[in-house]
Amino acid sequence: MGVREGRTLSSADDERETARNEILLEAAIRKRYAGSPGSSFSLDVRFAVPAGFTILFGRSGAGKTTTLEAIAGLVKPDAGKILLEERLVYDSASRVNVDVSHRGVGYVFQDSALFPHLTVERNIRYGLRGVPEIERKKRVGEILESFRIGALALRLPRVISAGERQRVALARSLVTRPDILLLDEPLAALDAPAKSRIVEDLRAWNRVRRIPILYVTHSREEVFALGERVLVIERGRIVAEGLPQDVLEAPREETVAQLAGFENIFDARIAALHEEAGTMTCLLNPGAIEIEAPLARVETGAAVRVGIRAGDVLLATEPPRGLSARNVIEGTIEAIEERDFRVLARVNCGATFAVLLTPAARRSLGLAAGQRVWLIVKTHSCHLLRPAAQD
Amino acid sequence: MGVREGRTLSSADDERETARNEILLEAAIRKRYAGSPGSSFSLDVRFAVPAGFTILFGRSGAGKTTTLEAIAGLVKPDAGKILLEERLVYDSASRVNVDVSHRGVGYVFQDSALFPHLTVERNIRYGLRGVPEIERKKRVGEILESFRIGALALRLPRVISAGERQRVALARSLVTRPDILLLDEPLAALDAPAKSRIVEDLRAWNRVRRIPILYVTHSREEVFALGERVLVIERGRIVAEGLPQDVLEAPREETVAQLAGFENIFDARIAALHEEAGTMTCLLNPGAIEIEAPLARVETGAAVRVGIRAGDVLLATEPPRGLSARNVIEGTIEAIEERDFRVLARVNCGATFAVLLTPAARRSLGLAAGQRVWLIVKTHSCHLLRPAAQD
Amino acid sequence: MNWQALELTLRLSCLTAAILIVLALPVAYWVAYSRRRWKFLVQALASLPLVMPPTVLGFYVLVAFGSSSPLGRLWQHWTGHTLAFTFAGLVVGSVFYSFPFAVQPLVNSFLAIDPKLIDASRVLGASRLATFFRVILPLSASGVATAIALTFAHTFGEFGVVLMVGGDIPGVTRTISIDVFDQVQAGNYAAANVTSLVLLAVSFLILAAIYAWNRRAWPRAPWA
Amino acid sequence: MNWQALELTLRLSCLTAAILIVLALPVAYWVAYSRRRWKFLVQALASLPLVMPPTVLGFYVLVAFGSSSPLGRLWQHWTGHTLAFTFAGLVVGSVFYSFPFAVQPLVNSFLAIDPKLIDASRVLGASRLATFFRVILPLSASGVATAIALTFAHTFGEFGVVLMVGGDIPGVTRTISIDVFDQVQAGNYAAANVTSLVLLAVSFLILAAIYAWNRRAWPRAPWA
Amino acid sequence: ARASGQITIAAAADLDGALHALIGRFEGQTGAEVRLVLGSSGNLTVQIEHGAPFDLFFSADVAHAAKLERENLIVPGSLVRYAVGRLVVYVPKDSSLDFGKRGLAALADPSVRRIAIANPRFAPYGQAAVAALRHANLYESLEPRLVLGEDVSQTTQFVVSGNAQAALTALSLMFAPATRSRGRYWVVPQSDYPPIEQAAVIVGRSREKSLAHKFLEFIGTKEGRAIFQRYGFATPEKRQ
Ligand SMILES: Nc1ncnc2c1ncn2[C@@H]1O[C@H](COP(=O)(O)OP(=O)(O)OP(=O)(O)O)[C@@H](O)[C@H]1O
Ligand SMILES: Nc1ncnc2c1ncn2[C@@H]1O[C@H](COP(=O)(O)OP(=O)(O)OP(=O)(O)O)[C@@H](O)[C@H]1O
Ligand SMILES: [Mg+2]
Ligand SMILES: [Mg+2]
Repeated sequence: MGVREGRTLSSADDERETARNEILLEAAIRKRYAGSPGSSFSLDVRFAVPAGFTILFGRSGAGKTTTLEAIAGLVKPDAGKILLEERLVYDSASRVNVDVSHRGVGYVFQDSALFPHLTVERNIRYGLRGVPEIERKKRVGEILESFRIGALALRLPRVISAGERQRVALARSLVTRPDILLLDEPLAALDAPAKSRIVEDLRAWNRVRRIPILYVTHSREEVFALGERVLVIERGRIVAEGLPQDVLEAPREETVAQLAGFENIFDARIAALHEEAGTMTCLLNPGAIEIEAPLARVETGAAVRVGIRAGDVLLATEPPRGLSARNVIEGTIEAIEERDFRVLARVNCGATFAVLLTPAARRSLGLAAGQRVWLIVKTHSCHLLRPAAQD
Repeated sequence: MGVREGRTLSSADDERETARNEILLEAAIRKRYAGSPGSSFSLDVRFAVPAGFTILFGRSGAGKTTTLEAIAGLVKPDAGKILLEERLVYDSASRVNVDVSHRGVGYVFQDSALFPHLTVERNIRYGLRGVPEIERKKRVGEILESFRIGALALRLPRVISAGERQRVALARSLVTRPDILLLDEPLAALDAPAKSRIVEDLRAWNRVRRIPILYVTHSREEVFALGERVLVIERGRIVAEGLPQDVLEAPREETVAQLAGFENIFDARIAALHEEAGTMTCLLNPGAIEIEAPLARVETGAAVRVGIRAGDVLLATEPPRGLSARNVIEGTIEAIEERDFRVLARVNCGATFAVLLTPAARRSLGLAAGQRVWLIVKTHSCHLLRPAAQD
Repeated sequence: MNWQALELTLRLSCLTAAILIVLALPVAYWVAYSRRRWKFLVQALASLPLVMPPTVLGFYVLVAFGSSSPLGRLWQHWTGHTLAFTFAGLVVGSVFYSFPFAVQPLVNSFLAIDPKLIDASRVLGASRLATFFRVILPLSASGVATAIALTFAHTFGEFGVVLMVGGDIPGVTRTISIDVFDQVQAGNYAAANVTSLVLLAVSFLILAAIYAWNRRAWPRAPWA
Repeated sequence: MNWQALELTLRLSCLTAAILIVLALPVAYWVAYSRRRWKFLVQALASLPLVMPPTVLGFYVLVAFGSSSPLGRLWQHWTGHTLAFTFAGLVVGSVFYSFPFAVQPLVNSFLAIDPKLIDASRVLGASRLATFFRVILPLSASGVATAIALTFAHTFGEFGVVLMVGGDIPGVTRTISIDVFDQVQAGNYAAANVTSLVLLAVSFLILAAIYAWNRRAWPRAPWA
Repeated sequence: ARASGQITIAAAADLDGALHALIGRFEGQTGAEVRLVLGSSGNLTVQIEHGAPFDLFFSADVAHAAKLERENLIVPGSLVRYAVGRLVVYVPKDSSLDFGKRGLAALADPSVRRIAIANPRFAPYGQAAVAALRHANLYESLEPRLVLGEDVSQTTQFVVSGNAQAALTALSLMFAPATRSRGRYWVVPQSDYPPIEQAAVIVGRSREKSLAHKFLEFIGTKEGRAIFQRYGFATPEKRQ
């Protein structure tokens, strides 16, 4: 404790570096939900979390909530071990199982789980039992203010909106200053301005506190806005782990690729390996397109899948000259549409590529369907993917 | 009814055109939530909805859920009138108030509200009471399949994940083939792939059905993916209405602008009006930057606010030549960061501009902080905004 | 051991519990979902049969059913005998007396149901009645079980009303509770003990069955 | 009108209801939240006092209190007199007899609480006990009200056990229910009617107050 | 069998033993079937007033029978005094009280903390008990120790269960095995209290009046009286 208090006095950047290396949450969890009709589900994860934001990212039903519940002590794992700040809170081997209320965990549930009989203010005060009244008043007042829910203070949860409830739930957890924070899609019901305000608050808050925050989300925007690290979970297993850009921009797993929005995923066959150049040639789809990708441990002739982000594809209206990019593919715009300030063009080059542009670029190039264009893809934008598990 | 059945046989595009003009839901609703401690809330909206998707967009607590509940008949308005397919279902003047169960409304609640004592399959069958068993089996089977929840068919809602619950709730409403569909953030708990799959399903489904779908969301992506029309609601009032691109890309209201993600909003003063050119000159911020904007009904010297989308700003590393764009502003890159496959640059030109780029563009231009750049903003990308109501 | 009395008592208890559930469901529904401000008065009224000493209550029921009351005479006119001193009379008296135990658990269960679920059912086109049978009632399983268990047990052990209204006629109105009472009165403690044990055993089995069934009904508790 | 008996009865009923709530809360908590598979047996057991005819139950209580039982001798050793024929004895007998009415409504209310709320409380650092008092109990208001109303009313009208255990001593054990019973036995129907009316009126007021209080407790119903 | 009708007898609880014996004999002799319903005289009277299907009513006193007669609910002239109850003091087996020597005064012993009597407000044995205590000049001093039972059975149970140290109750109850095994009794002299006369009537609504008459006649026979005597009743004095 003393160490962490001291650390808040040092400069934020220094601190982040040291904190990065200090693992504050370590978990190995196995849990099986069997016996339910239909398929059964089994969770088997092992990960370490330093101070700061760690995003738990994965599709619906992947086991994110179950993981958080096990850490909080709400669900008992079948086997495993959980350490919070070097304190053993669960260990199936030595039969340690620290009670939920003593784990010092802040938890925001996927449904807000506010106490229906208490006003918003009393909900927020709930966890401040031992805190002196003056301090308590101050903390509650501050958080009501910063989450813009002061006007709701005397209302019951029943008569506020869903987004308001979510803010109250988040405030209720934060106000207790937990040692670790588990957030299960805490902003799913919030609009963009409210979301970014709260995200900003959370970041600022954690710059001072430096506790580990495990944050579940589906939203890629939130991953990049918050995430210092990402854990990708799929069917109960951690399938990728690392910095957001490493994990989501260069995914090895096709499922991660889908989650991360690899709009272009092609079946491919390795045509040649160029050891000296560090590249290899892949034939996409029926063999119509030849692509240079970074060299990988595969055999010539192997069937692979290649993912390319739509945003990594450059588009030109004339054949480009004097470019470093090895892959230039000619094609025709099949369709072009604007979506959420981004322009998505579908270009047929034998296979159909999705290409992402800014509206400004579209206008300056005067792009329209039917137009002849050239796609430019850098070698390092081509990602070899392991095939997805059967769905 | 006969008319709609016949329509499904005509070509999808023709049909969309005719349906556009046919208003299938008309509502004027006044409702006041008074007496609650803190501020009170009053809703006063009037709108008409044709077949197809209409997005109800607005920040948390704006009154979206209340609006849907009034249409469904779950909340009784204080005054107003609601017509569904030319049938009067509520009218305070003539004291008409058709019972919920007879309004033919499909409603997906913000929290899924599944029946906890029924399996997933029985939840979905719930609304199919009068349907013959063979038909019922078929429909339930189809929707289980298309929402990928077949494996959960025999489970109770308690033992499935939040995203799974949301899919079941959506399936339960759709399977009854309602005459109007009210969806309150039905995809908030879903990951991107599941979301886009279901969005695709919904669009396909509605191409055949052509019923009005009122869809509440905070997500701009969903607005553009689904919306044929958008209603923006703010503090209980409809503040904007129209096509997604018109409303969200050329917003008149600053709140809409914020919701729509106008990253650049500046205080400005009108310096000159150029009637013949259809433009006017605005001085942004302390007067450091001069901008040409489309002519509007304002006086010279008036204080206004100007919004520019980050995606509309072009960035060049050399002073551009021979361009139609009137606004070219020189500046320095303060910061540049990648977020969710988009590159956000902050450029200081006296005021700070946010500029959105593709990662590919960033790389090809070799952009980095400290670099000298030129911003290019088309006249029609500058939007005059009414100031936001006090928050 | 008077098996005839036991059989009679079982018949009475089951019949009473069955009738009470049917009667109490609409009353409880009204109490739970009505918006009247004075409904708490109805709740209090529905509890009143409890506060009368059973024999006194039995006395008034007897007066109401007897040959000198209009009701009693009407019944006599139809059936040829008074309602008092018949099995039907016992049923009526027991139903009246155990009424509060049936209503209140149901009211509580109804109130505990998330109103959103009722909304969901109505929006899916279900009428109020269908919603009641398909959502409210299944979700009130524990209230129904409690109502059945309490009314069953209460009628099983009921004594004062039955004694007054029934008149202790063997095979017609002599229930097991009266039988064991008679045995105690006569100083046959050994016989009374045997009867009491059988009585306890039988009701224990039935109550356990009711609660076990309830446990099997969809479990809402965290451990299930 | 025997006001002394009325006052005695009120005292007895309030005390019994108060004791029962205190006793029933932990039992109901256990029944609601235990993971034992056999807990339905405990539930059935807790309902058993109901199935015994009250006078017979009273007789057994009397035997258990008497000088030939260990319990009776222990009590006599401490206090110098038997538990029977004292106000304390009445309280014990009534508590035992009305036990089922206190437990079951509480169990139902506890089970109706969303387990997520209990999790939320625990995660916020509240102990099991604090969670019980700050979340479970307030959310069980209607169960508590029902438990109080039923035990109060049941004790108010209780007769068989009181008659057996109390010995009808004026000012000590002669409750209003015994008083009105005596009046009926003695053929003083007019006096019995007056007493019955007062009894009904007083209990109606108290029950109405309980239910009105419950209505004011946070309303969960859709109309509130 | 010589099936010849069925009657239902409603009788005060203290007649349990005696009537069982009588009915056994009567059924054997006539082939009729007799059902016996026991209860307190007060309850049974109320029930007869409201149409209970009883043929005969054996009250534990004369008053209740006379009340029914006044209300014209009985067969005129059918009221007979069939027995006289006897009051006893019943104490636990290990009691050291010596009634033989000291009579009722033995109850004044401080070891007797509770004395059970039937409720004198309506129970004839209760009234007799009060009279006997007054006669012995004990009522004033013992009143604080009195506890009241609803009827003689309950009064007896107070002693059987060990809660009262003495009970003034009916001799007719002293023949049940449990009562006998747990205590002993002393018969209070008949001169100490007014006689507890008990009367029977034929209910006016009876459909088996002749059989009911036959039963009443049977208890008046020598055999009937002997049975009553055996169960602790005195024979009523003839008075007309
Ligand atoms: N109590 C339970 N019993 C059986 N299966 C369960 C239980 N709880 C969850 N599951 C299953 O385990 C899987 C993982 O559930 P979990 O709630 O952890 O998913 P999630 O990743 O949080 O999904 P979402 O994003 O939809 O909330 C799901 O397939 C779910 O159906
Ligand atoms: N029953 C009620 N009584 C009083 N106020 C209410 C009630 N229901 C909602 N409100 C208030 O009315 C406003 C609008 O609520 P509503 O639920 O319609 O918002 P919303 O637009 O759906 O928000 P969100 O996106 O957060 O779900 C909110 O400020 C809320 O606090
Ligand atoms: Mg989840
Ligand atoms: Mg809402």
